[in-house]
This record gives sequence, structure tokens and C-alpha cells, in this order.
Amino acid sequence: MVGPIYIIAVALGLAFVMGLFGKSLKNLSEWAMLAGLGFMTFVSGQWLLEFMNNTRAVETIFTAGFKPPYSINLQMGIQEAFFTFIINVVGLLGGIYLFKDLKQTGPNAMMVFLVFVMSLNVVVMTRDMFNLFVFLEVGSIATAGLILLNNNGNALQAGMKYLIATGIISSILLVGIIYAYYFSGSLNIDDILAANLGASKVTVIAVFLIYVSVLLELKPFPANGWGIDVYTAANPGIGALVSAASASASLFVLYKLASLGGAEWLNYIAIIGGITFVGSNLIGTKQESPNRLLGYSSIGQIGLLTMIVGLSNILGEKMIFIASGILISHYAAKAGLFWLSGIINAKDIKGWAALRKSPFLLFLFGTFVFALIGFPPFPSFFGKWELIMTLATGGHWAWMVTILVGSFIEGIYLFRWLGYAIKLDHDELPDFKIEWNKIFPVWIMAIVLYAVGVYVSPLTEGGMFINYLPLMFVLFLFAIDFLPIYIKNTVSIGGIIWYMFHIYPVLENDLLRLIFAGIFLIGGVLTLMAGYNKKGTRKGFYPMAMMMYAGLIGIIESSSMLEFFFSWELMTAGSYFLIIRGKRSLPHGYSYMLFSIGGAYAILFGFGLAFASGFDTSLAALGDINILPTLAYSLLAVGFMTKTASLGLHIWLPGAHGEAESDVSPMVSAILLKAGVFGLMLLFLYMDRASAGANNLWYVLGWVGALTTLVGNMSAAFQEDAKRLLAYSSIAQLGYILFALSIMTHLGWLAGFTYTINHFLFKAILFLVVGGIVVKLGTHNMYEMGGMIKKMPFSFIAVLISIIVIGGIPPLSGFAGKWLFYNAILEKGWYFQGALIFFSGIVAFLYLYKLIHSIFLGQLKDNHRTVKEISAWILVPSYILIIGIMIFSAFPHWILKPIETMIAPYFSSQALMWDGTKALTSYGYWDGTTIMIVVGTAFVLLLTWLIVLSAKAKKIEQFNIVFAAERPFRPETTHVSYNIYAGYKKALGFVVAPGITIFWNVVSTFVLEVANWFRRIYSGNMQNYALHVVLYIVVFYLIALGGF
Amino acid sequence: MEKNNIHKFEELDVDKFLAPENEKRSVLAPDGSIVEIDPLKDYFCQDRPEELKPRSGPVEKFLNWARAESLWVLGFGTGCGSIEIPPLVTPRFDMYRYGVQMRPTPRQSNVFIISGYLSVKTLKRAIRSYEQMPSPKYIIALGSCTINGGMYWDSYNTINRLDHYIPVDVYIAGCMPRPEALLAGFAKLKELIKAGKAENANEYARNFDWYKANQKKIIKDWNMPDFNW
Amino acid sequence: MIELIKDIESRFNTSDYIQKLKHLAFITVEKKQAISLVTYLRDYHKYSSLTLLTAVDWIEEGKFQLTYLINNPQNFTEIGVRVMIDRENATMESSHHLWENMATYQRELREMFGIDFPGSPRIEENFILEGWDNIPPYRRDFDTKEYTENTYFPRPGRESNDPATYMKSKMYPND
Amino acid sequence: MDYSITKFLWTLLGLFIVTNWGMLMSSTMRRINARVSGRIGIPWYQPWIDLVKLYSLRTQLTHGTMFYIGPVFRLMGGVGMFLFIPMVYGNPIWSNYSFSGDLVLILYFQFFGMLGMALGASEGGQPYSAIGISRGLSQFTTIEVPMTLAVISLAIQYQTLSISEIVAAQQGGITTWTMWTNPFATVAAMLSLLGAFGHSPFNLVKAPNEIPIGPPTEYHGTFLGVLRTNGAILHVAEAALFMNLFFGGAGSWFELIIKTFLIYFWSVFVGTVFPRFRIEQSVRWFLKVPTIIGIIAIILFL
Repeated sequence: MVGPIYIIAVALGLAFVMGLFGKSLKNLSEWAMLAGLGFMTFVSGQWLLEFMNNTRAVETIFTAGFKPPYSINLQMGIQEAFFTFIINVVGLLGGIYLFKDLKQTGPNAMMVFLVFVMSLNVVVMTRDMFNLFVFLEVGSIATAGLILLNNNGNALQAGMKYLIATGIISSILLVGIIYAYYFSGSLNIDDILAANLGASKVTVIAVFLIYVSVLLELKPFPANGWGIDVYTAANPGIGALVSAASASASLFVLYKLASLGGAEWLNYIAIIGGITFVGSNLIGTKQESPNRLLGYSSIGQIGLLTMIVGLSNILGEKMIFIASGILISHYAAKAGLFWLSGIINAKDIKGWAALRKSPFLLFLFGTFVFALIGFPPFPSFFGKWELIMTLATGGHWAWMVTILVGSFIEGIYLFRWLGYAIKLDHDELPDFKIEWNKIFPVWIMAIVLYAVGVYVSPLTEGGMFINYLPLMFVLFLFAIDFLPIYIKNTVSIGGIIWYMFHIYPVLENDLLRLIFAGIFLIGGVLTLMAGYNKKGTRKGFYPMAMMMYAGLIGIIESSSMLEFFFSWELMTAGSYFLIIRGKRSLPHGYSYMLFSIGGAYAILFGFGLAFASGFDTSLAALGDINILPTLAYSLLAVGFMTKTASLGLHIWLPGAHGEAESDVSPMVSAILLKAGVFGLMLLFLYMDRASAGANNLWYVLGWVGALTTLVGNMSAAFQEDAKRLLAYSSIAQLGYILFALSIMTHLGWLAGFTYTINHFLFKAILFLVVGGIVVKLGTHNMYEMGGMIKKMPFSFIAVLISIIVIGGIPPLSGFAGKWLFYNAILEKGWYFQGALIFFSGIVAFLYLYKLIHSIFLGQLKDNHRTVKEISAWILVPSYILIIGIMIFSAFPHWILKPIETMIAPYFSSQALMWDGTKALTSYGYWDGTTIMIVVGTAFVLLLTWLIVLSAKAKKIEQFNIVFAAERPFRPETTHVSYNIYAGYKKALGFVVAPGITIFWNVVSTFVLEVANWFRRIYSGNMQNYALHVVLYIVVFYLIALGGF
Repeated sequence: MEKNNIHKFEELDVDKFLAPENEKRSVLAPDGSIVEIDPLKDYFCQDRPEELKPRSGPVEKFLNWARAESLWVLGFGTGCGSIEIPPLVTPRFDMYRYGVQMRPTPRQSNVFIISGYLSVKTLKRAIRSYEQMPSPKYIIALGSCTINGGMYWDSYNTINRLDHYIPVDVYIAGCMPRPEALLAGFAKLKELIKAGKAENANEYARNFDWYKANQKKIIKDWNMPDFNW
Repeated sequence: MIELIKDIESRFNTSDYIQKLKHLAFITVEKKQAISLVTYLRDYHKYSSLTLLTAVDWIEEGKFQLTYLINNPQNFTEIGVRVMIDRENATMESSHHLWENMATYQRELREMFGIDFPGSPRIEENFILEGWDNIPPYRRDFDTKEYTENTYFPRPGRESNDPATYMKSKMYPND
Repeated sequence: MDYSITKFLWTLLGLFIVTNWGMLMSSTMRRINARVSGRIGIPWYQPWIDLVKLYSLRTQLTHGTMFYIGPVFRLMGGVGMFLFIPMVYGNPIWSNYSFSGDLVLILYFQFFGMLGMALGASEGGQPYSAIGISRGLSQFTTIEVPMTLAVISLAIQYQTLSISEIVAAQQGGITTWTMWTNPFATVAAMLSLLGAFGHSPFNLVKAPNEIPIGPPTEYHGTFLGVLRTNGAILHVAEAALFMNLFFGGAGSWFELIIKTFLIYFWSVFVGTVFPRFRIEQSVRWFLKVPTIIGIIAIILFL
């Protein structure tokens, strides 16, 4: 074992020796520094390993051989080992990263660098107050020195500001230390903590001064302009160190001193942390410069950690886990991002589009962003999960809201940034060099994130059950991403089929899950089949698609809330990447993500309440939420409804589905939306049916569903873009399902299931076929199509059958849904909602006609005269689905009977009886098979009759039409499609006025305006910043001690 | 009537009056290839009309009776005589009694009343409408102008003899004939149909070249296919 | 109205002033100044409405006479501005910028008389004659009877006479 | 003979009766209409002659497959309505195939024919066809609102959606008809019927003189003949549906003829008096008075 004192000794010694190196040894100094950092990392790592194996007790080192308070002592426990280790690691990696920059500036800079890392080590380890002060000062000065590595005016200014601000802070700290020494008689931290200075009104001044200075070191909002400027002006390599290492050290100082003042002071710390978290992220939304944005994000994350330290009494023993989870994510992601920023070297976050040139860097960037937001499988996900659960247990709603709101705001800018990097149109992407020493540290950090994530997941309650098998498959697909499409496609389909066999025995007795597993997996296979018609390698598509399917199937498999939420987030991430692949998908993927994380946080809140009710992590806990049950259920419902795109939360859907790639649209529409339906079903089944709150919720949701249907259908009728039309149609169909489920009767749920299955079948067909046509014709606009029936007869038949199903026209299966609806509504007594639903059902005919007419009928256009039928790889899955529709239509009892038996136990009365193929309710009856036979026979007879009568009919061309004795000149001016429902829009268009879009626009504008207003604080003026610090101290004093 | 081709109907390589909308054009297909469009060939059926032989015997007699009793008139007034048609639906004349009804589209009409003078411009539309009517179809020519040009006989822009352009079943002389005369014309037409003598649609098909040459002689910008289906 | 005419005469090179009715007068102006005069009347004397633009073929003099008939809706007076232009290569400045419907009149004149108005919108398009390939039919040297006989299959048996000789032979058979 | 075959033959006979009655009804209506304006009008047998003529035209043109089978869909819509409505109460022979579906089936089967017609006419490529269809669909959305409300009201009143049972509940004298027991639903439905039959002022779809008869502009010959045959069947079937729901059903063919005639007469009667609405006026009109009446009909039974 090497003693921790050698960390300091080696660093100081090397720094000293380096000064003596002459010119001849200049090259050597660089390697010497790295060796020194490596040694420091080794020492701390060794200690950490020992502590983790529980083979060692806490080690205290006395410098002068005396016991404190007579000398300075250092302590090496697991926490110190952890912090020094991460500081030294980032120091080492930073050293590698800055290899060339340091070489240019010479040994002096290396000395400063070594001293900087060393000082942070001491700050972590020391148990002496004055020593702490000294090394904080050393650290500050070293930081300022490092900032000046960037040899320009901005850096100079920033360094000066930093020095002045830290000067003020350390002078206050010094006064505080003097007071503390005066009151406690010792400089040893343990002694000072034991003196309980917070208890007395006289001694409390020491507590105040120490706290305020330590907090100011953490750059609290809004007195942190000087800190922000450091991030902006310094070399990103230095920014990484400041963000990852300095902040960790400062945080540890705060942690060390947490018990200095007592519980009341912890509250203040938590509040300051919360304000910083929310406020800093809020301003982050207005940032365009990557380094500055990262600065705000850093400060926000540190604010969150400050808050967690402040909440340590509430969090209890979970605090270490939560804090380290979030800290590691912040540490690795932020260091990685700063380093990436150094590689890209763009002034504006829009310039990060250049990242697209290197898929690996893009992958790293995505990893860091998702880790920061707290997506699985990163440690921050588990940290946040535990944080919310623990807070909920104690009933701290305000803190939960603060954390979720802050995280959401962080998502706003991070995903905008990610979106720019992936998608933004950029005329000329700036070149950047990738050097091994710069890329290596970034990789290490990403690996750290994944490894730690997987390592910590079993430490959470229920986390050990998480199924990493699908994720392994995703990783495998990443590994073979360079292969051509057909191999990856086959592998993916094979994987899904294998998983089908794997999962079937598990779900065999659970029909609800089996149905959804069927929709997800069979749908997955069919939609993936369409991928065979693409060419090239299609980089990144398959891992992401599989990630979505992994999430979807994880939702089905999950038995605990954590697993559910884990899979939910996984699915969101995967689908985000799928959606944003579309050509014009940038804004739509972004709004999808915002709604999704908003919804996910609502779900998280609900889960928190559920957990708090019975300390049960299984999904069954949703069954007996006794803390704020109505709020919990509403939040959960809202969370799921963001995925089902119900009215008010639907505005992301049309763009996201409409602009997605041709085979992604069916995935995200026919399949992904069902995840929300599954969530709602689970929720509704678990809810307490007797409570008034639940019944009110269902009543409201019923109306929401009915209105969603109306608005969705009517908006669809006014679309000119074929895929957007289908997207609005999805909104409406999901409205039907929401309504049917909210009825909460046997018949209602049967209708809901029928709609779910039908929607899966026909929407997959429609999006596949229409998507194929859109690609083939090169336009989304229906009025630019027309006459395709002659070129694409198979597509026409597929679309025709689908629209017959959507319309609910007998004899196809859509009618089953309508019939069940009528009966369910009459039984439930929701007559007016029902009338609204039926009205919107007829409105659906408007868009159905528009769709099929504008694309397939009417006039064939000049440039489409040579177009051929769409790819067989799209038609085959469509026709497989059509076979499904036909079976469901002719033999509905095959599917409805088992469903009915399954849901019967949940509802008091079994309202549907079967008499052979005939379904009976107390109101009416319906015999799908007979209707099919009767209609089929009659149709064949009539067709024969007409053929006999007009067998000789002569086929004529498209302009041989009656045109008021004139002739058509161009197909474009003869095809009636654009704004075809103008009269209807005049009469009822007010229903679809974009009120909800306007509402969300106002909300987002308001948030950005607030951010903008706050941003004005940061004037960049040194005096102002100094004033902020002083004012902050005064205000804090007045609040904490002044009796405010 | 002897129908020799008085004026030679010559197929010219380059049509001096080829309307711009009939010129060949090339457009870019979505897959990047160039599509050559020949509007007249691609958008119109180029086939000539065929003679459609009547059935024989009592079946045709019965069908002719039905056709005679169900005359659907195309609502297309070509000249000043069209003002004489609306009175037919008033109580005073009430043509519905005789199974005569108005239809708004040539596809569903059998009878075309050329009501008065025809300028060249209108003739073009009249020919198009006539050709779009399903066979068997009949033409009633109303007023002197259709017979010999009437008071416009020496106008530079109105035709003199309708039967040189489309075959006429019944002429009703006068300037203008009153609605009663028109009703009498219908009666005459019914007689002809029942007697199986109103086969002018086949006549038109048989002498198609002659009619076409006459039509093309005066309709200079022939922006339609040779036969409108 | 007489003040108006004096005003015009003081500014433009006009001639042949005729007061046909109390509220209707004609004045002839040289070709170069015609559009200026019409514009002047429109903008300064409130002759804001175009009644018509027409032409007369003075074949003997080798001239076309154009008449811009414009109306003052406030005092209900009308002025016809006459311009004589050469029959050979008959061309006139276009004045479609003054009234939108002027373009239609100019199209008609181009088709019926062959007077060109360069720059007028859609001037090349057919007006009512579709594909006319003879000399413009309203020119007096166009023989409509001969054209009809050659073109429209006149029904045999129709007799026509020159009204003057026919009446003379009827009334004064002895001369 | 096998039951299904006899059933089929009886149904065929019923269809024959209904078709002929439908044609006679339409010619009678046109004669009545003519008398209102002081004319004599068409001979009573005119529809048959027209039909013979249409079926015997020599030229027959088609724009494509959908254009060709569109009329079949349309006719199937009418025939299907007939097949699933019990025509004469108390007689299993004339109840057709109504055992396989209830009122909801009828309401949704209407769309079968509409859809086929819309698609067939659209393939013709005639602009007026598409315009007529878009008008028809727009108008139909709101026509169905009072109808749906009335049907819901009936279902609450009789606690059933089976047409036979609704008719059975109305037996026992004129006062037990829905017309008297649920007048608001009857009024709402009868107002909606005006739109469904498409006579003036709601004849926006065909709108003669405006968009030359709309969807069927391109149809002629046998196609038009099929459409006319369907018209005859559909009018009787729809009237029979209303008869069953609101006017006590029919005990015999004679009663059916009288009642369907009167129901059909109602729409013709209104049609002779009013001029045509514009599309947005028509759409709004159905959402005003008829809808409010329909809502009242439901509220009364809450």
C-alpha cells in the first residue's frame, strides 16, 4: 500500500523538479507529469479498491506527527478515496487531452496543472479547516493560471474575474474560520463540527460565514457570473477539469461540513441548491455557445447535488447512492462534453452538426446527453429514481416537483443541442481533427458511464430484475453496424422472432400482455420486413429500432415499477432516434422528446406516490395508492396520454409521425402508441374502481377521448400531407381507445381491445403503403399525386381495405368496434359523449375519401406516368396484415371470446354473450360470420349481373371526360384535391383552430422570455459580478440570520 | 346524299395550329428519369368510332320503342334558339308528358338540340359533346341557320349547313320555330326511331373521314383528338 | 365642356373638334400625343371610365381611325379621342396600364383589324376566332361573301342580289 | 327444399317487389311534383322505360376497374340495407337476414354504398364528381348527428337496438307508435331524413345546374341503370327503416307501401318548397335545430 500522503508528495516534488528541467529535458517533462498523475490515480484507485472490498479501515494521516488540533491531519476513507480517485482520473485524462497544449506552453503550465490536481486532492482529504482554506486558495490560483493557458483577452478577463470573486469568497471564509477557531478553539474540522456552532446565536455567525463561502465556491445561481465566464473563456480541456474535478471537490467540502450548522442550515443549502438547479437550467435554454451552455448545465447539476446534500437528513442512507449516481453521471458526461467541445471547436451549438461526420463521436455525444438527463442505463437514472422514491416516501412533494421541473428544463436545451447535432441542415460542415489523445479520454468517460450504470442497477430495489438481454442485442447490432442492410435486417428479425419464442411461455397465461406482446413483436417483424427495400447500410437505424422494441417488450415483461420505467425510458430514447431520422424531423423529434420526458416525469411522480403508499415496488402498488390518489392517477394517466397523444398533448404527433421515414412511421404509429394504451390499461385495471376520484377521472378522460377523436378526425380532413393526415387519424383512433377504456365496463373494454387491434392492423398497412408511395413519388402532398390505382393496384386494394376498416363499414372488422361502442355507450349511459364519438366517426369519412381519392383516383400526373408498383417488401407485410383483418372480420369470436373471458374477472357483469358466431348484448346482436357470407354472396351476384350487362365496356383514357364541352388541359388543373373541404372548413373549421398549439407556443415563449430576463444579470462586468457575490451574502444573511 | 371528300383531308407532319397544350413535353419523374409526354396520345383515347349494329327483329323494335319514349336531351344551348327550350318544361308545353327530359351531361343524353346558328367556335364544342354521347344518339337541328346559314349565311364565322359536320335526324325550319314546332320535331324523331330509321350515329361512324375533313377544314386549331370518347 | 376643349387645345396638338351632343364630343389628336391626352383626361379631368376602344377602317386613305371613348361619371360627359394611324403595319402604343379592360379591347382590335399593341397582356392569344389564318375579318379588303362560299358549303339554290341593283331593277325596270 | 335456399328465393321476391315499388314511388312523386307546378308530368311507367333504354345503350365506356365496380358497391349498399331490415312485421319470410345484425349494422351499412360510389365516381377523374362527393360527405357528417341522437334516444326508450323488437314494442294501436311516445326523436330523425334523401334544399350532391349532377357525371348506360335501380331500392329501404323505427312498422306489404310512400312524400313535399342551401349553410343547419331536438329527446329519457 502506498500512503495517500504520497499523492501530495509526488505532485509537489514533480512540480518542483520540473522547474529545474532545462531545455533539453522539455520533452521529458510532459511524460513526467503524466506519470505523476498516473501515480496519483493509482494510489487513490488502490485505496478505493481496498475500501470497496471492505478490507481496510479509515486511515488518518498526521502530518507533523502530532494529533490534531496541534497539526494538520488528512483522512482517507471510502469517500475520500472515491473523490480523489475521480479527481485524479479526470486529471490524468485531462493531462492526456491537453498534451499538446501543455507542451506548447511549457513546463510552467504543467507545474500549475499538477499543483491544481494536487490541491483538489488535499481539499478532499484534509480535516483541517485552515489547511482547507489554504488549498482552496491554491486551487483558485492554479485554476486562474490554467484559464490563462488560452492566450487571449477573454481568458485574461475571465481569469481576473475568477481571482477577484474567489478572493472575496476566501476572505469571507477566512473570517469564518477565525470565528470558528475563536468559538471552538480548534481548527480541526471534526472538532469544529463537534462544537455545534449552529446552536448559539452568537456562534452562528461562524457557521453562516463558512457556509456562504463554501456555497459561493459552488457558484450558486444567480451570483455565479464569474464562474460562467470561466467555462466560456477557458480552454474546454480546462473547463472539463473545473466542471468535473473542482466542482466535485467543492461539493465534497460542502458534504464534509454538512453537519456544521444543524438541520435548519441544511434546509437553506437544499433551497439554494434547488434554486440553482432550476434557475441555471432555465438560463441554459437561451444559450447558443456550447461551452457556456455546458457551464450552465454544470452549475445546474452541482445545484442538484448541493440540494441532495442539503436533503441528506431526509434521504438518510440512500443519500450516498443517489449523490454518487448523479455525480458520476455529471462528472463523466460533463468532462466528456467539454472535451468533445474542444474537438469540435464550434462557436455555436448549431456548429455541432459537424459531429455527423464521425458517427462514433455522435454516439458519444448522445451517450453524454442521455446520461445527463437521467436516461437508463446510466447511473443518474437510478440515482434520480431513488431520489424521487425516497422523497415521495417522506412526502416532500415540493422537492420532487423542483427536481422534475429542473430536469425537464435541462432536457429542453440538451435535446435541442442533440437534435442540432444529429439533424440540423448545414451548408458546410466545418472540419475538425480527431487526435488520439483527445478522443481517448472521451471514450473512457463513456465507458465509465455504461459500466457504472450496469454496476449500480442491482443496488436499487427491483433493479436486479432488469433484463439486459435485449440491450446486449442492441449492443451487438451497434457492433455490426457497418454491415449492409439485409444482414442487419435479417439479424434483427431473427432476434425478434427468437424473442417471441422465448417470451411466449412466460406470457402464455396472461392474455393482456400476450396481445400487446403480439402487437409489438409481430408488428416489429412486419415493419422491419419493409426495411429490405432500402439500400446501403442505414447506419444507426437497427440498434435504435431494436432499442425501441427492447423497451416495448420490457414494458410488457416488467413486474416492478422500476423495470417498467426503465423500459419506458429506453423505448422513448430508441423511438426518438428513429423519429429524428426523417428528412424534416428536427423540430418534431424535439417536441416528441419534450412531451415524452414531461410525460415520463409525470409517471415518475405517480410511481413515487404509489411507492410511498405501500413501500411496494411491484406494479401492483398502483392498485392501492392512498397518498393523493386522484393526483397520482391523473399524473400517471397524463404520462401515458403523452404517448397516446390525447387532446392537449397531441401536438408532437403529426409532425413526428408525418415526417418520419417510410417504415419508421408504422413502427411509431401502429406499434409505439400502443405502449401508452398498455400503460393506460394497466393503470385502469389497478385503479380503485369504487373511489369517487377514479370515477371523476374516467369521466374526464372519456370527454378528453371523445374530443380528441373529433379534433383528430377533423384536422385530418384538412391536411394536404398524406402522412400527416394519417398521423392525425392516429390521434383520433387513440382518442377512441382512450374513450373506450374510460367507459370501464366489460363492453367498453372489449371495444377498446377491438380498436387497439384494428388500429394496429390498418395503421401499419396505411403507413407502410402510403409511406412507400410517398418515397416513390417524392412528395408528401396528396394534391401532387393522383391516378395511382392504375400504377399501383395492390397498394390501392390494401388502402381500400384499411379505410373500410377505419370507417367501420360492415362486413370488415371495423364494424365490430362500432357495434361494441354503441352497446357500451348505451349500457354506460354516456349518451352525449357517445353522440360526439359517432359524429367524429363520420367525420373520418372525409379524410378517408380524401386520402384514397387524392392518391389513387382522379387524374394521373405527367411525371408519374412511368411509376411502378411499390416494393414487394412493403406489400408483403401489408398483405399479411390484411389476412389478419380478414380473419378478424370473418371470425371475430376467435379473438373477442378469449379477451372477454380474460377481462371478465375485472368487471362485475359479463355483458356480452356468444351464441355460436353471434354476439349478443342486452341491447342488440351481431353475427360477423353470417354478415360476411350474406354480403359476400350478394356482392358476387350483383357483380356478375353487371359484368353480364356491360361486358363490352370500352376502356378510355383519363382525359376522355365530360368537361362542359371543353377538354382538360393538364392533369394538375383537373385533379380536385387541394382544400377539397373548403365549405366544411367554413362551417366547422373553428373546431380545429390551432388553440392547443398556440397554448404550448405561449408556454414555451414564456419560459424562454423568463430565461432571457434572468440572463441579463450576467453582464460580463467584473464590478457587477463582485456586487452579486456581496449582495448574495447580504441577502443570505438577512434570510438566514436576520429574522426574515 | 353523296359524300365525296370535297376538300382533301391531308395529314400534315407539322400542324400549323397545334395548340401549345398539345405539344409534346418532357417532365422529370420522381426517380430522376425523363418522361416524354405526348398529350394527345397519352391522355386521350385515339380510337375511331365504330359502327354498332342494331339487333334484329322484335327485340330491336322493342328497344327502339323504349328509346323513343325516353328521350334525354342534352342541356346545351348553342345559339339564340336555346331560348325556345326552357318553355318546354313549363305547364303550357310540358315535354315530360312525352318522355322528354333534360340531362346535364352528354354521357347520359341521347338527343342533342342544335338550337340555332353555330359559330365555328361553338361548333367545336358541339362536335365534342356529340361525340361523347353514347350511341344511339340523335340530333335535332332547330331553325334556318342550321339548314342554310339563315340570316348569317355570309358571315365569316358561322357555318351554313350543319349536316356537313354532324349528321342530323330532324330539321325544324323557322326563324325562330316556336316550342310547338319543337314538340312536333320530337314527335317526328320518335316516329323515325320507332321505324328504325334514326341510325345516324352509325352514319357518322361510316363517313367519319368525310365529316372529320369538313370539320377540320374550318376548325383551324384542332386541339382535340380525332374522336372524342 | 368648351373650357375643357380649350384646355386640351392649349396643351396638345389636336384638331377636328366635334360636339356631337351636349355631353358627347370628339377630338382628333396626333398619334404621338394620344396616350398622353387620354392619361391627362383621366387624371386631371376625372374621365375615369373607359367606355370602349374601337377602330374604323378608312381604306381609301390608308388609315385606321382608333377611338378611345372615355367617360366622366361625375358630370356624365363623354369624350372620344380619335387617332389616325397608318394602315400599313398598323401599330399603336398600348395603354393597358390605364385601364385593365383596355387589354381586352386591344386583343379584339388585333384579331379583327390586325392592329398591333406591343406589350399589351395576352395580346398574342386568340380572342374569339380560334386559329384564324386569313386577313383580319374586319378589314374592308376582306371579302366575307367569297370567304363564306369557299369555306362553309353554301346550300345550293340560295339566291342573293346586290340590294342597289336589285331594287333598281324592280323599281325602274325600264332604265 | 333447403331452408337457406327457400329463404334466398323469398328474399329475391321481396327485392323484386321493393325495386318495382321504388320505381313506381319515384314516378308518382315526380307526377305529384309536376301537379304542384301545374304540369301533367311523366307517365307512371317512365322509370321502367328509362331503365330499359339505359340497359340497351350501345356505347359503354369505362375509366377503370373501380369505376366499373363502383355501381356494384352502390347497389350492394341498397340491397344490403334491404337485406338487413325486416320488411313486414310478424312474418319471418319478409324479415330477410335481419337476424344477423341490428340497427347499428343498418346505420353503418349505408356507408358501404356511399364509399363504393365515391370511389367509382372518383376514378372517372371528373372534377365535378370529386366536388359532389366532398359536398356529400361534408353534409352527411352533420345529417347523421340528429339521426344518431334519435337512435340513442330510441335505444334508451326501448332498451334494445333490434329493429324487430322496436317494431314489436310499437304494436297495439297508433298511439303506441314512437311518433307519439317519443315525438322529439321522431322529429329529429325526420329532419335528418330530409338530408338523407337529398331532395331540395339539401340536394347539394347532385346540384343540377351547378355541378352537373355531381358524382354520376361520367356514369351512363348500364352503370347508370344500376345506380337507378339502387335508388329505387334504397329509397324504399330507408323509408322502411324509418317506418319500423317511428311509425309502428308494417303488418303487411300494403301497409308498408302506404307508410313508405308517406315518409318519402315528406321529403318531396319539403323539397318542392325550398331552394337549395349552400354547403356551409346545410352543414350548420343540421347542427342547430335538429340537433337540439335530438338532445332534448335524450334528456327526456335520462
